Parts: sequence; C-alpha cells; structure tokens
Amino acid sequence: MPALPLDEAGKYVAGAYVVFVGLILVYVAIMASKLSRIERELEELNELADRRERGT
Amino acid sequence: MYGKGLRALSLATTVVLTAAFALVFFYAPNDADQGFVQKIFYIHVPMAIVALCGFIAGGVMAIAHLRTRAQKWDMRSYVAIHLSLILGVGVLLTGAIWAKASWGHWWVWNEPTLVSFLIIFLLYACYQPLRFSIEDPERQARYASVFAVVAGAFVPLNFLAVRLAQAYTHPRVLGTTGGNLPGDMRFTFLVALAGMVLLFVTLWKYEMASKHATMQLRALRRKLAGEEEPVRATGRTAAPAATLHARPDTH
Amino acid sequence: MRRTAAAVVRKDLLLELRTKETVPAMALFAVTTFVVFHFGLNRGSVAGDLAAGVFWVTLLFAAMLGINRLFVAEREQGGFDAFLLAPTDRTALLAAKAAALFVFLSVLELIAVPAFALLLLDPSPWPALPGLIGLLALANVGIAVIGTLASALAIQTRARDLIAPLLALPLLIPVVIAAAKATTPLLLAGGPGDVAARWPLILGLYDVVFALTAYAVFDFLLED
Amino acid sequence: MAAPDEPAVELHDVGRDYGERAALRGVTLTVPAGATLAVFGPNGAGKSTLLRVLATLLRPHRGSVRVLGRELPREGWAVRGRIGLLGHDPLLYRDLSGRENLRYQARLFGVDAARVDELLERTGMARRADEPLRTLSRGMVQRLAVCRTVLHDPPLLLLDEPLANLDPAAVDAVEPLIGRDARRTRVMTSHDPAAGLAQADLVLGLRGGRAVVAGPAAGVTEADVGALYR
Repeated sequence: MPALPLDEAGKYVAGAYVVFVGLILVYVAIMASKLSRIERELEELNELADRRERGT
Repeated sequence: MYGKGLRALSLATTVVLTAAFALVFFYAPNDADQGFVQKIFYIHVPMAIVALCGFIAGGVMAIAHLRTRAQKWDMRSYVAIHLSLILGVGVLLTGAIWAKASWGHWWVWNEPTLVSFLIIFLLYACYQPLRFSIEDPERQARYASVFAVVAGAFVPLNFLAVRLAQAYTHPRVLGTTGGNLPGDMRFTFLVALAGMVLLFVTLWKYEMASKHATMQLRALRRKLAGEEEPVRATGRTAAPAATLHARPDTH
Repeated sequence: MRRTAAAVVRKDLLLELRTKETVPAMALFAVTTFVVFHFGLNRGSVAGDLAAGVFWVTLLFAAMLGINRLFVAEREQGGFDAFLLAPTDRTALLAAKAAALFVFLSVLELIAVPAFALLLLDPSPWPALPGLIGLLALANVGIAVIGTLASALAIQTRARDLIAPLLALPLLIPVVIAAAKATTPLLLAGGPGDVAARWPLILGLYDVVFALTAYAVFDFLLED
Repeated sequence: MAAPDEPAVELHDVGRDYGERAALRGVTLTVPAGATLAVFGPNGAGKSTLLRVLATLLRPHRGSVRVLGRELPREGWAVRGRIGLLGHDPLLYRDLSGRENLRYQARLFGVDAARVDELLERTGMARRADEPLRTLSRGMVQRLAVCRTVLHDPPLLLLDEPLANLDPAAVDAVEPLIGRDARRTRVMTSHDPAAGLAQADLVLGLRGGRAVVAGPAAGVTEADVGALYR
C-alpha cells in the first residue's frame, strides 16, 4: 500500500486520537454522574442526621 | 484513602501524555512504508499493552481476593478489569482505523495482536453480565474472582495460539511491537507507553476513591438509619456491594 | 478422591441413560448443523481446511448443549448440597463432571463423524480415522475441562443458558485453532497428508494448562 | 461420637449475612451430646441458615462454631461424614430410583451397600425402591430422604421440620430413625410449639436472626414460643 497522501492519512490519525480523547471524556462524564449521586445521598444523610439530632 | 496521591499522579499523567503527543507529531520521523498513518501506532499499541496488563492485574488481584477474602481486593480487581474494558474499546476502534488506513478495510485478520485482542475483549465482555446476574454479593465477588483468574491465565495463552496460527498462514506484514523500531521512534513509543500506564493508574485510583466513598456513604447510611428506615433500594449493580462483615474501613 | 469422582460419574451416566436428554439432543443438533452447512455453503461436499472447519465448528456448538445441561440436575434437585454434605474432595466434582462430559462428547462423535463422512466429506474418511480419533480425544479433554468450568460458573446465575456459552466459546478458540489446523491435512481431497506435530502438541499443552487452572480455582465455586 | 463431656454443638456470637441483611446475629448456645434442641421462629428468622451453618454448608461470617469437637469452617472436612441434614429439599435425584439414589449416597459416604437395603426395609420402602422418585408420593420421598440422612449413622442430626405434611404411617416409619436417642444429638426446627417442646431438652427462639429465647425446655412455655410469631 503506498503511503496515503498526507491529508487523507491525517484524517485517520486525527480520527484515532479523537477516539482516544473521546473515550477519556466519556469516562470522566460517567465518573461525574457518580459523583453527583454521592452528593445527593450525602445531602439526604445530612437531613437524616439533623432529624435524628432534633430527636423526631 | 485512595485519593491521596491522585493530584500528583494526574499532574504527572498530563505532563507525560502531552510530551508523548508532542514527540509523536513533531519529533518522530514518518515511517518508511507506512508514512503518516503510522502515528496511530503510538496510541494503539500502548493502549493494547496497558489494557492486557490491566486484565492480568485484575486476575492477580482476584487471586488475592480468593485467598484473603478481603472485599477490597474484589473491588480493586473489578475496577482494574472495568478500566481495561474501556481501554479495550479504544484499542479496537483505533485498530480498526489503522487497518482502514493501512490496508483499506476496517478489519483485518492477518494482524495477530488485533485478532487476539478481539477474542480477549469478547471474553471479558462477559465479566459485567456474570456479576450482574448473581444476587448474593459475596457469591458474586467470589465467582467474579474465579472468572478473573481463569481469564487472566487465558490472555497469554490466547496470544500464543493466535500468533502461531497466523504465523503459518501469512507472515506478519509489520512488526508492531516496539522492539525493532529505530532509536527516535522507539523513544517516542516508550514515552507514549509511560503516559498510558500513568493514565491507567490515575483512573484506577480515581475510580477506587469514588467506589470507596460510596461504600463509606452506605455504611454511614446504615449507621444513621439503623433498621427502621428501609435502606433505599440501590438497585442491583455489577459493582462490588458492601457486605456487613467486610467493614469498609478494614484495609 | 477417585472413589468420589467415580461415584459421581457413575451417577451422571446412569442419569443420562434414564433421562436421555443430553446426548441425543447433541447428536441431532450436530447432524442438523451439517445439513444447514450444506445449504449454507451450497456445496455437495467439502475437503481440506473447509471440511475441518465445518466439522469442528459443528462439534463445538453441539458441545454447548452438553455444557448447558451439565449442572442442571445438581442445581434443581439439590445435588450440590448432597455432594457437599458428604466427606468428599470438592475438586472430585470437577474431575467427575469433566469425565462425564468427555463421555458425552465421545458418544456424540460416534454419531457425528459417520454422519459428516456420509453427508459432506469428499475424501473417504477411513485413512484419516486413526489420526482423527487421536485429535478428537485431545480436543474432548479441552472442551470437557473448559466446559465444566464455564458451566459451574454459569449455573448459579439467572441467565445461565446465555452465560455458559459466552464464557466457554472464547476460551475454546485456541482448541478450535489447533484442532482445525491439525485436521486439515487429514481431510485433503487427495488423501491424508502428514499432520504437523506442532498442533497436537499445542492442543495437549493447552489442555494441561487449563486443567491445572481449573483445578486451582474450582473449589472456590462451591464454598458458600 | 464427640468426647462424652465435649458438647456436640457450641456457638458463640455467630453471625451470617446475606448481602446487607444479617440472617443470623450474635447467636450463642451450647447443646450437650445426646440432647435435643428445638428451634422456633417465623419464616426468615434464620432457622434454615442456622442449620446450614451447622451442616458446614455455610461459613459463619462472625463468631465461632464448634461441632462435634471440631471448629468450623476450618475443620469442616472432619465432621462432614458425621452430620445428617434433613431439609425441605430431599436432595435426591427425581429421575433415579430410591435404591440408585441411596447407593450413590452410600458410595459418597463410603458406606457399605447392605446398609441401603436395611434402611429401605426399615422404612417400608423396599417394595417401591426401584421406581423413579418422580412417581412416588411426598411421604415416600420423605422416607427416602430420612434414609439418606441416617445412612452413615451420624452422631448429629439436623432436622428442618422433619415430620411436616407426613401421613401417620410415614411418621411411624421414620420415628425410630430420627426420634429421641441418647446416642444422637438433634437440632430440630418446627412450627408446632406443643410437639416441639415435648421432644426438646433445650429451646432456641429466633426472630430477625437474633436469639430471643434460649435455654432449657423446662423454663419455656408454649406462650413464650407463640410470642415469637406475633
């Protein structure tokens, strides 16, 4: 296979690197959603602790 | 606990990765016959190597889990395999792109590393469904570890078998391991590999910190809520769940 | 250990004789698959590597039926508890179930090989038979060990009929590679060539490594 | 047989979980050799879990368990041949006959085949011993299950509602094998306070995995047992 002309080869190389970066971003997004779930649960627990404190 | 070294690690990862990219595009010369397309090599192969090592690491941690029954080893093994699977998707995609660029179609059977990686990926794709379909958390952890050990042993075997099968039908078109690369390309490859390893370790610690936090949270909820409040059904997950007797703080 | 394993194998063979639910199904499945291959490939007969491929793929998928049924009686009729209550060595169950599966596969091949020769195989099977039998024995060991492990892993899950094949097939690919490569010269149109010694060796090695791995991890599947 | 003074069963603060729910919580009790312990409690109170832990089928997550002088789960292998478990599931293969099932069990336990025929005779199952289990009635299958339980003459019997839904004829047939016997220690669960208390030397009341009633049968009345179920 003769070396692809630069612009066409560039397309593929760029594609590969975009896939790599994209994968990491998807991963960060998943972790972000997990973080927000933790945040929500912590709020709930805080309320629970307050209620427990007020002895209700 | 896991979050401790995270800041320094993520800094090191970004530095090394950006250095690697810079080297790839501005320092390493174009390959003689492959030309510019060969640049994909610097990302595809390190990802494959790190993913495979991640699978094997998952197997080793599974052995530790089976021996010590400590729940933290199951979590570590789960996260290692989970991450390797995500990297595996990257390996297959970049592999396909590389095949399209070099040989004109999206999948080639004459590249043994790519073929055996697909087989290993198909095997590990059963890891999550296997975990998800076992209810009792302790049995789930134990069965997942047995799977991880067996699949970990399979990784090198599979590579051997496919490489042998390929070697006798059509000789390898291009050596993809870093071994026979000229000096400057080899250096770039090693930097890229180091960057990928750092990335894996960082993400692993990151996810371990997050999972550990969730476990602490659930323990706190149990302490606060006691028995009266029904623990909000967290739904079934393939992820390792807290079990009473393995208190999260036992490290 | 041998006494227990012998007892379990004897029970499994007796159970199979009584219920006749596994081996007949595997044999029928294999013969039907040959017919499907005939129409799929729309060729009257096959030889060489195509013959080896058709033969081994059919055997592999017929074996999946046996793997799915392997622990069902234990799971549904308390066989696991009955076994664990007795003073038995846990890995004896692995050895026994693998031996039972080996027997089922051998009986399957007694039917599948003649059917294959009759329906699809171009060259006459007789000269290839001795070599083929040796290969079948080696491959059966691999399929039996990996099948038993995959079945034991899957039996406790809800989606067991899906999980067992998904676990076993990737693990069996090296067996298929080595077996098909070794069988190809045997089924050449012009009569059997010599089999490269490399492939049976690889098959044997793979069997040994997997038997050891299975032996090491099997107990953990039964501990509760 | 455990050493005469060594208690057959000794539990100390035993706990066992199922995921995040504790099936057994802090159970402590001692059963001297030859005695009978009756275990009461609503469904899900942990009765079956307790029996499976004693039978070495479940590992305890907390606390210590000693059965027939051996510590579980480390020395489980040593007691496995000396415990008989009779649960709701007969643990027999439906498609095999009574004789074939018991022959298989005899080979697993290393017991001589003559014992199988003797037990079939004693439980009145000799005539129908060669028919597949799926053609037999519930009572007959339970008789065969009792044969399986006492096949290796175990010094410790774990019985999960052994006489539930059995016709009188079946009860008479199995009574001599699993009834009170100085040589044998028994841990028996049941829902019938009267029958249970009558046979018991000791009583254990389980509720939510906790031992709420524990002690000699003398001090326990049917009312105490009834309270468990409210």
